[in-house]
Amino acid sequence: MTGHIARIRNGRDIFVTAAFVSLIVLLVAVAALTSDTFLTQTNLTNLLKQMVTTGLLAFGMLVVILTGGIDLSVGSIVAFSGILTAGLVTGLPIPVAMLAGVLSGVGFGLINGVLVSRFGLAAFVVTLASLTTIRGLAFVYSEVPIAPEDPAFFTLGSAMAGPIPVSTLIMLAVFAAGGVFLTRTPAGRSIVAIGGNAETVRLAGINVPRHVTLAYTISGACAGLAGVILASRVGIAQPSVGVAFELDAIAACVIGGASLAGGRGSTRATFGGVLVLVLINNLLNLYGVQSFWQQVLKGLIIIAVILVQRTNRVRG
Amino acid sequence: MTGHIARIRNGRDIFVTAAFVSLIVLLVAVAALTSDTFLTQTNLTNLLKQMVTTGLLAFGMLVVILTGGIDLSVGSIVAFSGILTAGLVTGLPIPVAMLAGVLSGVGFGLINGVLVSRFGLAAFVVTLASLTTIRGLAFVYSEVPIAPEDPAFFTLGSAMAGPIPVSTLIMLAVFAAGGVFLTRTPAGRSIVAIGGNAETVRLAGINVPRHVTLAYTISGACAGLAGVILASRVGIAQPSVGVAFELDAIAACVIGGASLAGGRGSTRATFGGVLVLVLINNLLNLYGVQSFWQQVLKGLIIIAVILVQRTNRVRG
Amino acid sequence: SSGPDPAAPAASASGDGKYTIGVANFMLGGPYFSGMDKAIAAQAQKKGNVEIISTDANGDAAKLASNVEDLLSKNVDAVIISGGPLESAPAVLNSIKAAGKPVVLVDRKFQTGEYTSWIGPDNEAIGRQNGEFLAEKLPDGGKVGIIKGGPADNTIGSARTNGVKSVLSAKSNITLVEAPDFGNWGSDGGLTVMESLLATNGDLKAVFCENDAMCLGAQRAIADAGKTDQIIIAGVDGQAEALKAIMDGTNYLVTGLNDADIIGAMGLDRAVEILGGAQVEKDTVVPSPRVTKENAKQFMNPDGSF
Amino acid sequence: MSLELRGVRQSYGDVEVLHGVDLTGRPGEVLAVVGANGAGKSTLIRILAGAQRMTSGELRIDGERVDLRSPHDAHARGIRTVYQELSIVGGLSVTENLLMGAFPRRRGGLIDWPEAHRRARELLDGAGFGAIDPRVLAGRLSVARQQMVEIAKALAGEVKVLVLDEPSAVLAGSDLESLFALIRRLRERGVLVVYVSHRLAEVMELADSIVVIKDGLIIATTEPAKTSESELIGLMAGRRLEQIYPARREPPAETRLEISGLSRRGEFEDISFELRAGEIVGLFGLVGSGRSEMARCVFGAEPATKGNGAYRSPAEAIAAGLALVTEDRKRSGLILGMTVLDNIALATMRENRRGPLIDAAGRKRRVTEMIDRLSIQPGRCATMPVGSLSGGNQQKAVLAKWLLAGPRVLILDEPTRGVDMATRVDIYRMVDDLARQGLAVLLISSDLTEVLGATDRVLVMREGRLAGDLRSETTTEDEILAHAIGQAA
Ligand SMILES: Nc1ncnc2c1ncn2[C@@H]1O[C@H](COP(=O)(O)OP(=O)(O)OP(=O)(O)O)[C@@H](O)[C@H]1O
Ligand SMILES: Nc1ncnc2c1ncn2[C@@H]1O[C@H](COP(=O)(O)OP(=O)(O)OP(=O)(O)O)[C@@H](O)[C@H]1O
Ligand SMILES: O[C@@H]1[C@H](O)[C@H](O)CO[C@H]1O
Ligand SMILES: [Mg+2]
Ligand SMILES: [Mg+2]
Repeated sequence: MTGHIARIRNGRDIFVTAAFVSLIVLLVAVAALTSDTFLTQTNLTNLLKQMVTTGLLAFGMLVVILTGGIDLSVGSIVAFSGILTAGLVTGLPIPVAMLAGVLSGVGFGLINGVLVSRFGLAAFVVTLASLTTIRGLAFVYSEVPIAPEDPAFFTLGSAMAGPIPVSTLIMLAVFAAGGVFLTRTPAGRSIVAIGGNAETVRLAGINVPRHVTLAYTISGACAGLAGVILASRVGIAQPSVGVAFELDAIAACVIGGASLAGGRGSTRATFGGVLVLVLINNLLNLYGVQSFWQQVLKGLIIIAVILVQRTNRVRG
Repeated sequence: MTGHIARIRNGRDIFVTAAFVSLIVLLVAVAALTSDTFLTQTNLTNLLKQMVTTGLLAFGMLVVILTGGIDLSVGSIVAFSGILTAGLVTGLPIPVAMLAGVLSGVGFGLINGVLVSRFGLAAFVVTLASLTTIRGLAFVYSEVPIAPEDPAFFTLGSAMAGPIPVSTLIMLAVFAAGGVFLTRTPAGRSIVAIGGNAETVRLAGINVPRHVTLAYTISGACAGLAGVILASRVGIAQPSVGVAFELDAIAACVIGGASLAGGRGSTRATFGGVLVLVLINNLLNLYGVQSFWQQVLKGLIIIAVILVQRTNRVRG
Repeated sequence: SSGPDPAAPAASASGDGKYTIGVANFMLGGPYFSGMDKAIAAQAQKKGNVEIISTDANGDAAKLASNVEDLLSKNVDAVIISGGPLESAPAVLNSIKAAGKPVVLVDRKFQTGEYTSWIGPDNEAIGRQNGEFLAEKLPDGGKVGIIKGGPADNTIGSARTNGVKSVLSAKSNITLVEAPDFGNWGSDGGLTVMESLLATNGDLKAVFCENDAMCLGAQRAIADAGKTDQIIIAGVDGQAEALKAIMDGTNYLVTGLNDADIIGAMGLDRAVEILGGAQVEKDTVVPSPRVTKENAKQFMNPDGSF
Repeated sequence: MSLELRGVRQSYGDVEVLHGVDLTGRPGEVLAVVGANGAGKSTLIRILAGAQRMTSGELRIDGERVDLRSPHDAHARGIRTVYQELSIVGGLSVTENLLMGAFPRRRGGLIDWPEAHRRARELLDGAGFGAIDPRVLAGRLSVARQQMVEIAKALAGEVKVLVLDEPSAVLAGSDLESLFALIRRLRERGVLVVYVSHRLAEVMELADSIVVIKDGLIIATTEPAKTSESELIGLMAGRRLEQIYPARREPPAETRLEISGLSRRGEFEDISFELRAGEIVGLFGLVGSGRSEMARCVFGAEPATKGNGAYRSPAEAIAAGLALVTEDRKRSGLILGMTVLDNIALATMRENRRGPLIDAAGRKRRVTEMIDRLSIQPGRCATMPVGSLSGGNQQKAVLAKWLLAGPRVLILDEPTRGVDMATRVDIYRMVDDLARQGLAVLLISSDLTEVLGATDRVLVMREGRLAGDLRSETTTEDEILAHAIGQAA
């Protein structure tokens, strides 16, 4: 009577992952076969570096999306944390300045979280409003780009650990720790559960607003970290960076199968989503596709990817 | 036993509207009392013109949001329809070219709708992808801006009907017709109902995919119209216009109390949301607030507005 | 060219000897544009009798139109438009004309529509100048990368690139490589585009970016790839950080001056002159001297906002 | 009109859940379908409603073979369905819910609202549910009222077959009687009523014929006169159920929960009672009498406006040893998309940790033990989404979650709603075991028989106030009901 259900459920997760992994493998294979450059050390390093920002933002976004929310403010936080860090570097030791950058993200995330969870405001508008406000604050802090003199400022963004950029390792560590957090800690499970049914969670004696706030704080922290890394990588912090970064982050989550209604999504699949996006960009560049044709194709490929994802989910 | 439940529906609507109307009245009063310029004919005309784009996009967005979806592609459609119209003006009579612009919006909306409703893809990613693709197509159509020579091209965007801009009248007509559509036609009610519970609507024998498609098509049509009016207003069509327009449109809906989960939202309140946004911008300008501080304040005011909205809803 | 003209103050429209000048920025969110806005305000301050009302359309063309109408409703004496990435706004220019006010364009010369006066760079010339510099520096030829700001409807950028190309494509030993994607005029974009460019063309000898901000990002990418000694950099603008890099003797060798401070100040002066009844030149091309290690110091303005 | 199913098979994916069902219904007949949770009743009904196309087999209407392609098809042929799951759109008015897809229009195509409200009024009155105001937002109605709207909705237009999937699960008292009266009127008009219910008493009272479905096959067709409740239960469960309600326990011991003067504005007033260890106390009342609200308030889910004894938050209540199994498991008992494991472990996540991490192995062991102890089916369901279990097993999963927390006071709000008889008996037995181990149990129920049979004491609420406190051994169903409707001597 119920045997088939077991299969459907287990089947579903496995199928999605399998289809998804094959999709990524396919992309990589196509890339490797059709472009001489793809497998070069430089290009692979590029790929690894280019996934850092989207990766960090996507993980934070996933946590928020799991609660059934959304965080549109991450791009502005990237800008603020970067410019703050660069501004503080003149007076403070670099690690302290960088910590301050990350903490500014934590602070903004906290405010987003409190507004959403304690005041019961719609996440979309709260974070849209804070997108605007934080962007304004970044410009108020400094209208002009800030380029710290000390070359040590570049280290975080450009140092390599063997063939792998340190910043990529940090992003991977965030994903690994995040995976453990979401699947193996009470707080992480609570966050996932809240997106599934907040009332049930509340009645289980779990403090829902606190966990929702935590989710936004994590997203803010990830954005803060991304901002610091980006500023260090570029060597110059600009108040204007990060516009529309939230869109790629959200896209990565959804391509990875996360549901914007909350309660469904995995770190691994989200990481896959990040990979897909970065690969698409990389491929279109390697082929030298003209910028606006890149846009045309990128949109079409994303649709194709989620169509494949969906077909497999239904079949499985 | 049921007395207290009775007519809460009508009551609630009135309460929200009352709080909301007082908010708008308050904004207007503050503006009128603190700025000499606010009540001048020129400024009021200006206000009326400023609300056209956001207004048109917000109405289309509302229809989509009511189904529980979202349309991120409207800004790109604005760009495409504008450049297409300007491009066609050389060969075709202006009204025909403009119609073509609107129809391009209809076409894109139709595609969005089919992808969402027939293929069951997540609206956020579908329209995010089409945002990218349509933007690319606008550039493919013309990399350079197109400025039609014929001054008649400017008419739609600059003509006045007495003290009121024609473009504003068009927008108001869309809202009026849209209000009737959503509250008084079976198709409109079906769209609202779908956002409430699509399965129930399906079981009632209503074609859900068709209505969802219709919603996106309406949004596309509004965006197409907005693009034509914008090009006419500025006198030139540029493939890069309209970036992030979707955000204000969504904000207007939510400020007006629409639920992004679908099924709740009204044209009147959405129009109020548009008014609030436009008033905020106008006031900050009249006070000569510096641009970046404007952004800071705009976000904060939006949060304040939805806090007021929420408090009243809870009380009401 | 016509430099600033401290001519005797003329009677203002309001008759109190004071002018109000409206500034319509299309998009302040970029160092060049906010620098321009500040420079205009600073110059007005210097004049003493000019009040500035500055607006920002945040990249929305319709809002620019409204802002201009706002300014007209405040009865400003003249309008300065810093049009940024906007290519033109004929209807807006029409409404200013209808109000009988002069309009001065700074930086961006609108393609269509009537304006009173324009002050800005000759972008094609800046490009050519960069091209010539690179040709000098690469006597043995080699690959030259080009990083564009985008989007495709941006004529300022394409004029610069065309200028570079017109010189370098004539050199048989030089190969041009245009990056397929845009750097969006920012350092972060310059960095990623350069990274991709290096992956496909590791043997570049030089790179030209349509502005300094992108060059600064590209410079980091080149440094990260360990190719600082191999690739030289040429930019446009004279952004403070770029001037510094040039002065410091890095591989950032040249930029074509396109100083927001200068253009902004001149724009304000021009508006005041017009209000004073002076007959002015319609289009004023601000010279764009080639800035290298030798002369960079003299363009470094510690009080400048760009 | 007569309806005939021949050899109906239904598969979901590669699993068949109906294995060739034959069924005949005649005009003017009440045909009851009974069976355990997951037997296939709702599947059968979805097929009749055109909401699900059968994998193979045929449907004949008045002897003629028809193919129902959509709910619309079924509707057009006069087949109307009230589904097991409430499908009201809360954000729309009752009128709109009633007339969805069939609005009266004026010239020009616009909806004629006054006429629509009038028709809605007519429908409600016709169904005997005149107390419902058609202009109200449907979401504002109690679950019972929403169910009545659903039923009225099915009656729009010409009805030849009315299919009701557990319509009475959320109804009680006079509401239930209105429904029975309606069904009898329809039968007299020659309508075929297909009626699914787990409440065998009402099946015996209403039905003309009864079919028993088990594991996707019809295993018996009978009539009330020729069978008994216990025989039906035996057929459904595949085993004999000797006794439904366990025997009485020892007298209760110390007080575990003491509530005094508890009030919450607009919902209930001045409630005082106590629960003792080892005691099962029933709480009866008509739907809407405020029982659930009171229980939620005691548990700290909603603040009280006055009175003592209630907790300030669920966390505090849980820490004090309370557990609340809410009446609506979908809305507040389960996270349907998460696994059985996650759901059962939800309330005890913090207690079972190794350092900062959840003790995964220990958790799995404890949950598996609980699955075995409550015999949640299928037995190895820990990693399945809880939403894929049948209703009764979902209910057990909620129970398991709370039992894992080791409560001292257990509040059960309608724990047997929609649960088949065999599973109910399991639940009664379990609750009884718990009481024997010293738990205090408050059992909220709208089922009089259950309230009387499974408890030691019965509290009765009426319009938000406590209206009676009766000993189960000495009271009667009539006496309890009299207190509930305010006609106690
Ligand atoms: N959409 C579906 N996909 C897969 N299996 C399903 C689906 N719907 C129902 N089933 C399975 O079909 C079987 C019959 O389910 P059905 O809902 O018809 O039972 P029921 O007799 O109505 O039970 P209950 O008394 O609990 O309502 C169950 O094993 C159920 O899990
Ligand atoms: N959504 C609602 N809005 C307003 N009042 C409501 C709502 N739901 C219930 N009520 C009112 O609250 C009171 C108690 O509600 P409720 O129906 O839950 O009581 P109950 O005795 O637990 O009945 P049930 O058996 O349905 O759980 C009633 O007066 C009811 O009319
Ligand atoms: O001329 C300016 C600058 O070069 C700037 O860097 C980008 O925008 C252009 O309009
Ligand atoms: Mg069922
Ligand atoms: Mg209840």
